[in-house]
Amino acid sequence: MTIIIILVLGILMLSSAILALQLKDLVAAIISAGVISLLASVLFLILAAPDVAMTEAAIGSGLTTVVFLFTINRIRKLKGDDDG
Amino acid sequence: MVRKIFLFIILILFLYMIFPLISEFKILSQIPDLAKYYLEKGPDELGSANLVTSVIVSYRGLDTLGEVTVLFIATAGIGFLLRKKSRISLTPNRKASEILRTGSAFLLPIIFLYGIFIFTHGHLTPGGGFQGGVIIASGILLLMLAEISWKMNYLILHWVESLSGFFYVIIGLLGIFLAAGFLDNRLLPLGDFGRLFSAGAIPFIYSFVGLKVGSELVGILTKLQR
Amino acid sequence: MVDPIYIFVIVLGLAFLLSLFDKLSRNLSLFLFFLALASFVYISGSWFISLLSGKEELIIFTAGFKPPVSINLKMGLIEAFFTSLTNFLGLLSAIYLFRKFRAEAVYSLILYLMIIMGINGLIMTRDLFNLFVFLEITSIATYSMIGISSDLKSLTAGFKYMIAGGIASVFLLIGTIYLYRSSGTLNIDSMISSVGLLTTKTGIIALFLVIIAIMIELKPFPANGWALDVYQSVNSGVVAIIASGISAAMLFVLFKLTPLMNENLLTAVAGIGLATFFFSNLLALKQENPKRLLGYSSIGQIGLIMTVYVVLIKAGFIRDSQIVWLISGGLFLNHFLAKAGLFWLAGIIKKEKLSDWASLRTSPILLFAFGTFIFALIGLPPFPGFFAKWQLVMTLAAKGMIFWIVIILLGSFLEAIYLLRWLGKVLKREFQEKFAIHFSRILPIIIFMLLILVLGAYYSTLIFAGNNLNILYLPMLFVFLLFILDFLPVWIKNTLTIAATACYSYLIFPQLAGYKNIFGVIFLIGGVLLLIPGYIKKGKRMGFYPFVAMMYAGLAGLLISKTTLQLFTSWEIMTLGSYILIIRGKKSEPHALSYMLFSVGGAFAMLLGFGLLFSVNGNSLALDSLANVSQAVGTIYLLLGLGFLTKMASIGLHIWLPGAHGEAETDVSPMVSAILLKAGMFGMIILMSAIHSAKIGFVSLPYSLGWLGAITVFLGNLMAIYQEDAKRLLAYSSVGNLGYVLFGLALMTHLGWLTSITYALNHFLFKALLFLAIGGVVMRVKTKNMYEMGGLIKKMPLSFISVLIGIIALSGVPPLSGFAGKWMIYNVVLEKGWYFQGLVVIIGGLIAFLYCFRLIYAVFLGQLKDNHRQVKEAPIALLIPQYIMIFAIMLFSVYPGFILQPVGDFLKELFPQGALIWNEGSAFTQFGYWNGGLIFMITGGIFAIFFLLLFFLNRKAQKVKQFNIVYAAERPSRPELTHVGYNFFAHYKKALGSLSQPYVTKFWDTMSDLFHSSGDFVRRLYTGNGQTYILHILLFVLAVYYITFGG
Amino acid sequence: MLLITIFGFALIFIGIWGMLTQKNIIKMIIGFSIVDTGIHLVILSIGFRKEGTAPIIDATLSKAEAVSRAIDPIPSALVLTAIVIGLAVTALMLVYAFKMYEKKGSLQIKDFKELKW
Repeated sequence: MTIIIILVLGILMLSSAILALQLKDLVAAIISAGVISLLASVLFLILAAPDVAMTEAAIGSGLTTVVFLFTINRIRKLKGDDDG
Repeated sequence: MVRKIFLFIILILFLYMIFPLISEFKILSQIPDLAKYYLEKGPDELGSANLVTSVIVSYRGLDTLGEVTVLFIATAGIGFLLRKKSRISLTPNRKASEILRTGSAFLLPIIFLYGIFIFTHGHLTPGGGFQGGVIIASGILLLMLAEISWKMNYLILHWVESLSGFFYVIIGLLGIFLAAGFLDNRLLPLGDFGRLFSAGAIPFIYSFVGLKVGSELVGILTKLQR
Repeated sequence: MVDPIYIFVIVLGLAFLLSLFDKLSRNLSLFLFFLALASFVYISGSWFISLLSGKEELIIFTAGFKPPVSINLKMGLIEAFFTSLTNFLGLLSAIYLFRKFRAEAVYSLILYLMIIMGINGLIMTRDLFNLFVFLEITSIATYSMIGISSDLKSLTAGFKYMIAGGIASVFLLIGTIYLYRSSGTLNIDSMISSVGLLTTKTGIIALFLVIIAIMIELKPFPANGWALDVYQSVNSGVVAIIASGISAAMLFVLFKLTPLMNENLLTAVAGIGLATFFFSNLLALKQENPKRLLGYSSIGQIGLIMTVYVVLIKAGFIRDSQIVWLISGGLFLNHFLAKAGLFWLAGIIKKEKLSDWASLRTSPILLFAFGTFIFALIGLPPFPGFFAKWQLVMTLAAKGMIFWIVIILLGSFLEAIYLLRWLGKVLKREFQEKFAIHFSRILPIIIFMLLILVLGAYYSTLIFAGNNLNILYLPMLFVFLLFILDFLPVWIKNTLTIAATACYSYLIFPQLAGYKNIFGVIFLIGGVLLLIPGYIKKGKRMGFYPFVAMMYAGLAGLLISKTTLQLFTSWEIMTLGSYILIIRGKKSEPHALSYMLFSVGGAFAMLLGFGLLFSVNGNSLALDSLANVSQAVGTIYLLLGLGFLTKMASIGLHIWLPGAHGEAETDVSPMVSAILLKAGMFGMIILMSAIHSAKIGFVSLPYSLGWLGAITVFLGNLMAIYQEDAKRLLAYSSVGNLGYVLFGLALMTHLGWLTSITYALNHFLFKALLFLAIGGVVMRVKTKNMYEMGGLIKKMPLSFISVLIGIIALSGVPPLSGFAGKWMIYNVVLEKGWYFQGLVVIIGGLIAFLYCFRLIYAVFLGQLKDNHRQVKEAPIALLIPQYIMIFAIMLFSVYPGFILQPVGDFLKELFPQGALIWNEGSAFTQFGYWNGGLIFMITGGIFAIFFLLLFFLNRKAQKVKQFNIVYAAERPSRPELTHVGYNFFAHYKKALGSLSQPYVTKFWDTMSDLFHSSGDFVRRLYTGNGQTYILHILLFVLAVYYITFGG
Repeated sequence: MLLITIFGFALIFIGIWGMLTQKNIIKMIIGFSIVDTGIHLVILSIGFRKEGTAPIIDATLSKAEAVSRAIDPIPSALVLTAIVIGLAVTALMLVYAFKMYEKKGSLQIKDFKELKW
């Protein structure tokens, strides 16, 4: 049973990784990369490491994504200034 | 295209190189002696129910101090790199929705309390300073996104960040005088196993770590946002 | 003794609070910052001192548990050494950055402290994962600190650095976790004790990944493009920390992990280091940006240290043994101090081109520091790098690891090329603007300069393999004194130097015997004589006397050396001094460079030769052991000979000479020509008197030397006749003259050697005489071209007499001493039966007439040029030594036995057969006899008769006026065409042209082009694209893995 | 759990592929964070044991049972550290990317070749 869950999660993870690299839209790519961490944190739970799972979920998928988005936001504002 | 094929070959060669790491893989039925030591002696030596916590805070406490430091350096580094006023206009694009604003005002205390719970119970339940810190930071993030007219009090943030870090080091230092070494948590009595105030200094260390990590993460976010 | 854990406590406690303090006052935070840095120096320094005096090393158990349960740190002697150095560097670089820190945000202080703490952690920790944490602390703080100058270049460099560091971390993490899995521990000591567990495939790969990650941090070729960018663009104070501090820490980490490595991995590390050393230096050849150049050099040096350490361990030395630390520690200290100093200098000069560094000349102290660092890097004495390299070569040679020595020396040579090119530009190029000098920026440079000098002194006084250099202490002390007194006017320093040289010769003459007496006369008494012209100079003549003294010190050292180390050290000191003398000439930059490159190349050949000698002769450094060589005789002979012949400028190795001697200052030309060339001869005598015959294959080396000498005579003289430049003519003539010397020695007979040695003394006399006289003329008429002179006999009669005597002695016609040499040569050629070579020599001698008489008629006879009407005789300080030499030549001509007899007596020990038989001032050989006094009188008589005839019969000669020439209604288009001496031997060129083509020059030019262009080609690898650099790293890892483990 | 190790390595490879092929700096950094996640998976999968439980002593795991049932706590501790460090590096890289964009107005890695040879 766990094997199947792991397989499903893993394949989802890999496909979102590929998606994160292939997507043209940066925001979508970043979200997709965040999903990887989220899925990974589920795998951590399966590996009986709740501490790590919590951290990965909070930092890997949460904060890292926010940091990415904030940066993109800054860059876009800069771009907007240049255009204007 | 040629380049991609070339890169692909390189990765294949890498795969071949690390293949034994996978092929020689056996799930450990026997875990290493060192791990056994932690599992067997850890609860009694340090009095923490969460053994990951006892490894993080005490046995490998220097790593954790280093880790907090890395985050601190990153905060300082980001502040340093972004020290010059950038050309960005700081006016918000649009007002946050009413729901988000009231919702976050309502949620904030709960999130904070939860964060504090996590890092004070790090020796008993999963989680600890880092997780608690991140939760607190996410609370403040919510605040930032909601654009509530609550001027973030940077001074408080600053004091919390500086002092929590400082006290963490002080507790570590006290370990030298009151216990067997730097970052030894046994400078306080271990107390009753499984209680909130037990496991020596671990709850205190983790509280400071939590505050420190939380304020550092908030620092990173605000610096990026500004 | 303060527990080193307080370094971390202080940094963290302070760093966390620093921004609060900063809100109170910037001065307070700066004060605390420097206090903290100083306390680290104190903590680590006090540990170093007490550990040196035998205190037990300290293990810090964090959390109060013994390893492997918890992380421990170690403060042993080596840790204390590295932390002391890096903390001191940290303090100094902070002082250097003081003005920046005062202006910048408080973050800069915090980040800086963190870098220093990270370095300390890297050095002290004994836990692999903790190592990773400290590596990240150091790296992240450095990435951030790079932002101190927020221009685009340093930003991109920082980003590339991050990417490379990120990749390295990936390898390190994967490796660490699998090492944990294989060995069950993260503690390095536990891993070492259970190294057997690492023999599984997993263990091997894991270890490989860890090591390769650390290698990447050490910037191996070719995975180091990012590092070069960082070195080039980032603020100098920070780069000094990266290049010296962080590299030191990473090197130490690598050393720490060597006990885990198996033979394969050790070889891989050594190979990577060697390749990095060689290629970095090759690629640097074409570099024009100073900081990037330093980057290449840094990377190369780190590679070298890495190789040396690992190779020594592979050779079976114990890790902590003295020899390993003397060698790798010496190289390391050399690099550490010099590179930090140079990077700091780069921050002061702030120039993007090597030649713009010429503005350094406005600050003598910084110029001195620059020279110190450059010479230290090249590995000249008395710097630690020299002794380390010497010891390295001896040690490796004794272990038979010749391949490593050859590549290391080749790489060092490439490094010398670009460093010397840079130094030359600094010393000679024009500069526009000065630079701002701030005390805080100069202080660190001066401290490191002093430190490297002190270390040099320490290394020189060290009892090195039962051998010490006390023979050089006294003269070098005087050199040092002259550096300090360099602000005095020239006449005081000149008098001081003359007095010191005279005293020193008085001191060492009793120790000399045999042929060494002759060389003592040439080197020391000749040295004094040739210092006298120095009085013509006005002002201070900064940077001249210390180097003259250095050259003399080296020459004197040669005379009294008993061991190969003494000889080699003296040799290098002499080279260093003479290089600076030569480069003082106005147009000397390229010539001094080629002189120095040939010297360094020759010296490396000698070094290898001495290494071989050391290994085949039972690890003996005694110079006498040269006579007992039984193995590798030919190779040793060839290598040492190559070194000595370079200084003798034999054909093929001569191309540096004409420029170097021709362009030198008036009083330097005679020194380098008349004295310095004899050093090479001195070496050849030592070599040939110990090894009488040597063969490589079927080729007899003395026989080849005979041909080499003969051809040198012929071609040297041939090239001299075409010169229009009087000083170059003399320079080329020296090539030919030294050819005689070589030919004589190569004969390996009593008479041959007698000729050679006496000819050497003769050459000293007439060449010094000619250079002084011609130098005086050049000084007065302000041109060196002979066609711009003429008719100077009336203006400078005393100089005319000098030149006349000089050329008679040179061309070997009776009655002067040169003839004695010729006569003996003919005898010995007959005796030996070397007819063909003899013929070439004789023809060469005839050619000498051709250029000799040009010196007379083109310069002194003919029409006086209009602009020379006001010319005065040469200054008295130039004339005095000339007439002393004339007197000596006369004396030697009339009483040749005065010199010939004692030398002959000495030579009887070496060659009992074929000595001259003396009878009442006549010398007999099997072919005839010769009496110097008689010849002098007869020739003098004939001369007098003809002179009187001329005087009486030719009284009515008409004086030719300036315009008494008829040019068929044509005006000469160029002024030189009016000079009859212009291009005088052009018609010979048609016949003999092919012989005087600059084949040799072309050969060396091609060699140089080959290296430069291949370096230029390979460096295009560094495209500047950060992504390509990732690819380089990955390819590097793959290549190393598959080469090391064969897939 | 071999499967998770394999997934971890697969992520690492995808991430490196991304770092090598993506032209956009932000995308390269995404690649880097994918590699990070992959490493965390690999590390943690190393410490797992069959039927292992979390090393937290509570109602379901007594002190005595811990040795025989709980997983190795060390990899967990290491991953925790690695995650935080990863965040720090990623954030710093992003700030660099921003600064570079600010200076040059481009996010293409190939546009930053002022320094070479």
